[in-house]
Amino acid sequence: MERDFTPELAAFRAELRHFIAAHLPADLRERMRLGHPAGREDIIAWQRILNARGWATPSWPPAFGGPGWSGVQRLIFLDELARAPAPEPLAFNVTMLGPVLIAFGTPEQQQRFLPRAANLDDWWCQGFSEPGAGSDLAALATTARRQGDHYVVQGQKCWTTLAQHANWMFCLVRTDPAAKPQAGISFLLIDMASPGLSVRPIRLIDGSAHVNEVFLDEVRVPVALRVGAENRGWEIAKFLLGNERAGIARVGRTRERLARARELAGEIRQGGHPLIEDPVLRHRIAALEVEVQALEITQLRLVSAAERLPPGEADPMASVLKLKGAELQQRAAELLLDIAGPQGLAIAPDPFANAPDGIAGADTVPDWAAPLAPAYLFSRAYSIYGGTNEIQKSILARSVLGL
Amino acid sequence: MERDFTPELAAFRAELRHFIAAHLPADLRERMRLGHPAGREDIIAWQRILNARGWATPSWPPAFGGPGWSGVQRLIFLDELARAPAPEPLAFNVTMLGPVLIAFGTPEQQQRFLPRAANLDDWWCQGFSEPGAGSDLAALATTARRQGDHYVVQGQKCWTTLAQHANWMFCLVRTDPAAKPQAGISFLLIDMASPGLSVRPIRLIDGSAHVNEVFLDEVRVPVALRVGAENRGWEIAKFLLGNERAGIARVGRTRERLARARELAGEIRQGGHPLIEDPVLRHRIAALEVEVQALEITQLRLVSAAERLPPGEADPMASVLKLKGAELQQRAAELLLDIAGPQGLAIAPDPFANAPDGIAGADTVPDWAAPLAPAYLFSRAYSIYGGTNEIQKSILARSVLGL
Amino acid sequence: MTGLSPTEEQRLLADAVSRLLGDHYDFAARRRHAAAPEGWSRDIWARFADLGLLGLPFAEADGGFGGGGMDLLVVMEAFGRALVLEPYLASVVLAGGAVRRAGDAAQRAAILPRIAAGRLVMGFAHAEPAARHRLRHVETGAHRDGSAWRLNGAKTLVLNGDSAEMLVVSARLSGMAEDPDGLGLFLLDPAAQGVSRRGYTLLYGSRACELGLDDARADAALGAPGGAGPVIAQVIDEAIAALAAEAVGAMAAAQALTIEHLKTRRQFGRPIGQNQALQHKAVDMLIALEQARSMALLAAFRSGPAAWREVAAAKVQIGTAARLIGEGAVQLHGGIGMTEEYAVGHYLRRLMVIEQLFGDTACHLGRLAG
Amino acid sequence: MTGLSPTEEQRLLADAVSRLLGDHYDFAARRRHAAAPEGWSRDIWARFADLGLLGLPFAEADGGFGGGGMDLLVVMEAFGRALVLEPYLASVVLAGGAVRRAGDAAQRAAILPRIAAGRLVMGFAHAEPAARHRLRHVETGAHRDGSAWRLNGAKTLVLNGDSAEMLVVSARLSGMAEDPDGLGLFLLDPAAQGVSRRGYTLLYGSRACELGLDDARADAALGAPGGAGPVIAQVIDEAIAALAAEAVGAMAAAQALTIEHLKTRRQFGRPIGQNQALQHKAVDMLIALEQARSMALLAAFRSGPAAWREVAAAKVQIGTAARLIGEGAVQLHGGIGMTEEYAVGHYLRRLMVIEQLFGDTACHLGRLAG
Repeated sequence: MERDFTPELAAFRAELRHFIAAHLPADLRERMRLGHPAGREDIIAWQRILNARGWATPSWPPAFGGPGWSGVQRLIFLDELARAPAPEPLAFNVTMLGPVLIAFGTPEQQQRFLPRAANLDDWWCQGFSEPGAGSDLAALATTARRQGDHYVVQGQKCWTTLAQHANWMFCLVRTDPAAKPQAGISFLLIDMASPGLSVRPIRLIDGSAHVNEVFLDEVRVPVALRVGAENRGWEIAKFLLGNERAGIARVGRTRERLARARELAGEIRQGGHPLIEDPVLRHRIAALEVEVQALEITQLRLVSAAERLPPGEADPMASVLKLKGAELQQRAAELLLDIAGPQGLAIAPDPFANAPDGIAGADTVPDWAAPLAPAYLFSRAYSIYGGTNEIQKSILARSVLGL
Repeated sequence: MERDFTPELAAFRAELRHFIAAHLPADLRERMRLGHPAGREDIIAWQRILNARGWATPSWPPAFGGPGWSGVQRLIFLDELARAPAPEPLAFNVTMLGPVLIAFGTPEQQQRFLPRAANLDDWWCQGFSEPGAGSDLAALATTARRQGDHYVVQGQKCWTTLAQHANWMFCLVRTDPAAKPQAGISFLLIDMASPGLSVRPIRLIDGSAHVNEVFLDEVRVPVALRVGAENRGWEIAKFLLGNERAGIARVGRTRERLARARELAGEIRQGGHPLIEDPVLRHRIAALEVEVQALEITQLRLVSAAERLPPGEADPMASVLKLKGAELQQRAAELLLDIAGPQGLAIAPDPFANAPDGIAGADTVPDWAAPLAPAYLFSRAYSIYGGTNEIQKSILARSVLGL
Repeated sequence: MTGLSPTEEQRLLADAVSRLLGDHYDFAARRRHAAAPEGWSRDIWARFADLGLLGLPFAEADGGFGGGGMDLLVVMEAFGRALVLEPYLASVVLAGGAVRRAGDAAQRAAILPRIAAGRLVMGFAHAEPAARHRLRHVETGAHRDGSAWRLNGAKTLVLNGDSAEMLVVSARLSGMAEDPDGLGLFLLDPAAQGVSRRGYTLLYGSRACELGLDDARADAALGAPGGAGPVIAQVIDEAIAALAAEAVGAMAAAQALTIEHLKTRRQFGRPIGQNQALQHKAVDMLIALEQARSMALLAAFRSGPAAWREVAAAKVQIGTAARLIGEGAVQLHGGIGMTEEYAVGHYLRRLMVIEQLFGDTACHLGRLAG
Repeated sequence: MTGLSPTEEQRLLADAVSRLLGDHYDFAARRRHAAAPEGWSRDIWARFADLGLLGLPFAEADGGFGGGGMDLLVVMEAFGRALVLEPYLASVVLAGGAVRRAGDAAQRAAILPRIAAGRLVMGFAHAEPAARHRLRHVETGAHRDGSAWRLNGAKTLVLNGDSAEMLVVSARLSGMAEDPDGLGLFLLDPAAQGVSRRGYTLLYGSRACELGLDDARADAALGAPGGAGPVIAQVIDEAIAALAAEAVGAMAAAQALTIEHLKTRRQFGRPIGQNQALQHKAVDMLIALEQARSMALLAAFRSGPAAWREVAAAKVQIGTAARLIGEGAVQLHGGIGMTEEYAVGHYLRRLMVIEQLFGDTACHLGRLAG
């Protein structure tokens, strides 16, 4: 409780911690502690537990079933989940789609989709990126042409995370090819079971196959599943990307990984001595812990400040959290890789053959080491997705420093 | 001798080392070992000793009194001087002016100035930079208008190192104000005693006053003291700046500073224990030593490769030496600052009052500590002068990577 | 909301201090203050007293305002921006802190109101040459002499000690040099026999002295002699928190100068700030500044003996950021940044000094690494 | 001139190897080789034999070419560029190195020509799980059994050990685990009773195995049992020098892919390589590559038992550069760099593996720091 600056927040944290300890399945906790990502069923089960408690949708207004927490409370919630460790409520449903439907959706859309999103009865994925439009959404090429009360969608999405689990996708499409790049874009909800839609996994260097290409070949989407006005999708995308960016620092997760690093370094021996006896390693861990502590306060300051902004207005300083957060997650993953050492080098002959979630693992790799090299490799993406580090720096230079 | 790759080079190094050990004044060596820069009289006396041996002008052709060494031999010479430690032959005379006069000067200019430059009978300084033209020489504003057999020079130079000791300055001036920025520039030799010429020291943050502004107010310079054709000075400047850039890495000097750091860390105690017992400090020193060793080989490779280039053609890879050399010099200076610790914080009330060369020093600072904080502060200039790190990187990106 | 934001009172305090410094402490004025015989200005000191700054952390009963760490942070950050030379840390935070925490009621009543009114300038002599960065290493000895004490040893880096009118000196009554027990704090008249002082200027312009103690007579001890270890540790922690805030002010000012320079200095026909590489370097500095500010806040907010980890972590974060920002600011200024007459190099030097005071980055990181 | 430049013969060797790999080892071909049962191609191996690569470091009397460290560097650098999977390091450098240095004339004559001709693939089993990065930590025991030896223990990270037809195994005859004396090298038939192997794929695609030794019978020792410590150290040093060269090849290839990507990938209407920040990052990678190349050269040039410092320094420099270049190459590629089907991530993984083999960066830095 020593991390909160008022007694009320400390009590709030205690309540969360108590609930999580009582309800988080032990086997899930243990797998996450070792460094494995949570699986599909894990995520669903846990979100339903949270939803039953009213905590699955922290940022939604109470009228839509949210708990009515402040931004700082939401941070503490994420922090306690990371500490457990436990999965977060599925971001696609809760921090992306939900606020969009609440702000721009019709009452019908809200009634149909929000309760199911909260309970993870639907699993949503995000169809923004395309092969030619990574950080540059204006280059979007997927088209939707109107045919009566349907759109016919043609194109290709990529980097679609967890699309293999999803039954719905929210999606940007170009509805007016003649308009300027940022205009002429609309925001559609697409049933993944639609004829003409297919998903192909992209294998990543960590052995995972969690991101996908989604092909849309003459996919028919009812006009009633467009959110907001036609050709106003750019505005919705900006709103969505500006939402809840505080969580992107993932301070809690990094802190948990550092705790794990300390624990492992105390167990692993090299020539008879626990690694943690090495002063150089101890300095390295301590330096990271200091940076994480600082980022936690930085995040707290920025989230408090953001609460004073008009709704929908994004604080460009959130890029600081993204940048530093990515750096620290990467340094923690690198530390764990170095602690794993030679024992972390093996993978199963086909990492996709015998692990349901595509996790590398073979019985020649000890349980504690198996997820660490893949986690390091995946961590390289933290400074790429959601806008590369270089793009974040240019945003800060322009919008904060005025350069 | 363990650093040379052929027996001939090892024997050459031994000869140099023997000579330096026999002839370098002991008090000068000791002051340099503590980290003080050499003074004016030191530099003159030592260069004359080298000149008597035929070694003051390593890069000059034998016809002009040079020893006929290869580029690698010249590197070994610089390395042994740094190791001693001893001053290098004055760069303004030997690596800047000398080759320019040899390549572009008239026989009269060569006879008049080269022997005196070699023996440091004249002390030259370089008048290139101006307040508005630091890294951007094309913005040069100092003018020289022809009046009979004289030029009349009007303008201001800055960052003129050691101008306070110099009796001659080589200088870029604009002789054709109508020409394009790089054209219309000429290269003049100016007597510092000329009426209208005055020197004002610029105090730097390390307490030194070794760089100067030079004001030229209607200074008359005989046309016979122009080197090369009128309006062709840009070409000469490029030739001069491309010369002997290998030495800029200053590997030998950094190596000597690291040896000094090891020595000091063995002597200084903290709460009773020598600092060098700290494994974190030992790792830090070792990591720097590895980088310096690598840079020594990199330098050797680039200098050998440069010997195969046509004369006058500069290897853009020399920027690698400048960049990495500056970084390592700075890291060594920072290491020594940290080793000096709290005892390095004092300066004399007026650092210019009682130290002839402007060196900070007070009897509250131990002798071993006094030069270390000023050296750290001055080291910040290594990544600025001669083209900032950022400019060097852009040069490499363009000319080596083709970006 | 978070408990970390400044209160309305703190905002008013910040405004008042900034206004005072804006009016009387620009870079040219600072140069004049530095040239005064003591290296700082008695006139400015009186203004600080008038504003209530000199009694800020003292209890109201002791003539102060009962300010906490966050109030001190506001003041020190403003001092950092203006490169203030006056002995605030020495007299109010260190010596004043020792008196208010360890002194008895009579001592507090005799000393603190005079500090607060600007009529007494004090110094705090604790560091010793052989200790280097080991903060609890004390070799200076104390023994009883009737109702008084005799001190023998040498102290170093006594901040503004050359102009102090009374000194608080740490000395050992028993134990080995690093023993946490056996320490005392003594009130010493610097004019007493056996006391020698040698003043000097620190790299960035403020003053300090070395102190020789040759059977020097101290009339009084603060608190129970032998048990001063915890008070010394806490006073130093508060000083580190104050220095962290000062460093944040200095870094913010250096950063602001740098951004301004990037916008105005032109090269190759355009402002150098249009170079993406320089922009990104400035962003690295911005991030370091935000991280440092966070830890300065944390150190100021936490107080009490259990806070050593937060304070050490703040010193580490500040030290790391200070190098990155101090060096980066000079680099982005180019040649002009290397000159004595331009402010940015003064910030670098002030930050260097802060890093070396009360344990450097490596030392505090080592404490955290355990 | 400096003694460091390649000779004419080395240039021809480099050309020949590059041509062979260019013809038979592009990224698609490599994928096919990796899918073979042993994880590498016997066909390619025969081509290496034809080119004389498999006997390169052996004496002419042993059917080799008497090549030195610089010859090996040329070959390994080309292998690094092409991400070669074949057991060259295991069979030729490690096991072959042990035989040529420690074997008697009869052993050399029986083994080395067969390696050189591509008719015998060997492995080198030294590392143990409990040793982690401590290279001389050996717990596996050996004792005499008539004219033969019995081995007991476990080895790990036996490179290509699953396809080796003969193994060189280090084991201890006396002393504690870290004792430099008391070590022997034994020739082991992997089909012998008491030998178990469990193969696995390393992160970047090449193979290794764990080796269980349960009273396994080895018919012969290399050299005098008990005195193999120095030979083991030297063979490992040569392997590190070879890995350094391989790493330089891999880094150079990753860098080249990256520069190409910067020139061709367009975003916001122009090649991304026009971004100054990306240019400068690419330059940082270039500098790291040059520094790493220098140390790989030094390690290759120096040979003999006195070279451990140069070899350790090379491992440190290579490891540092590998992270910077491997990670930087992925970063500058963006999303595509994260995918299995694109080569750049394979270079990163190969570099990660090299860093962890025979002592990581921190371990060798620790040896140098003393």
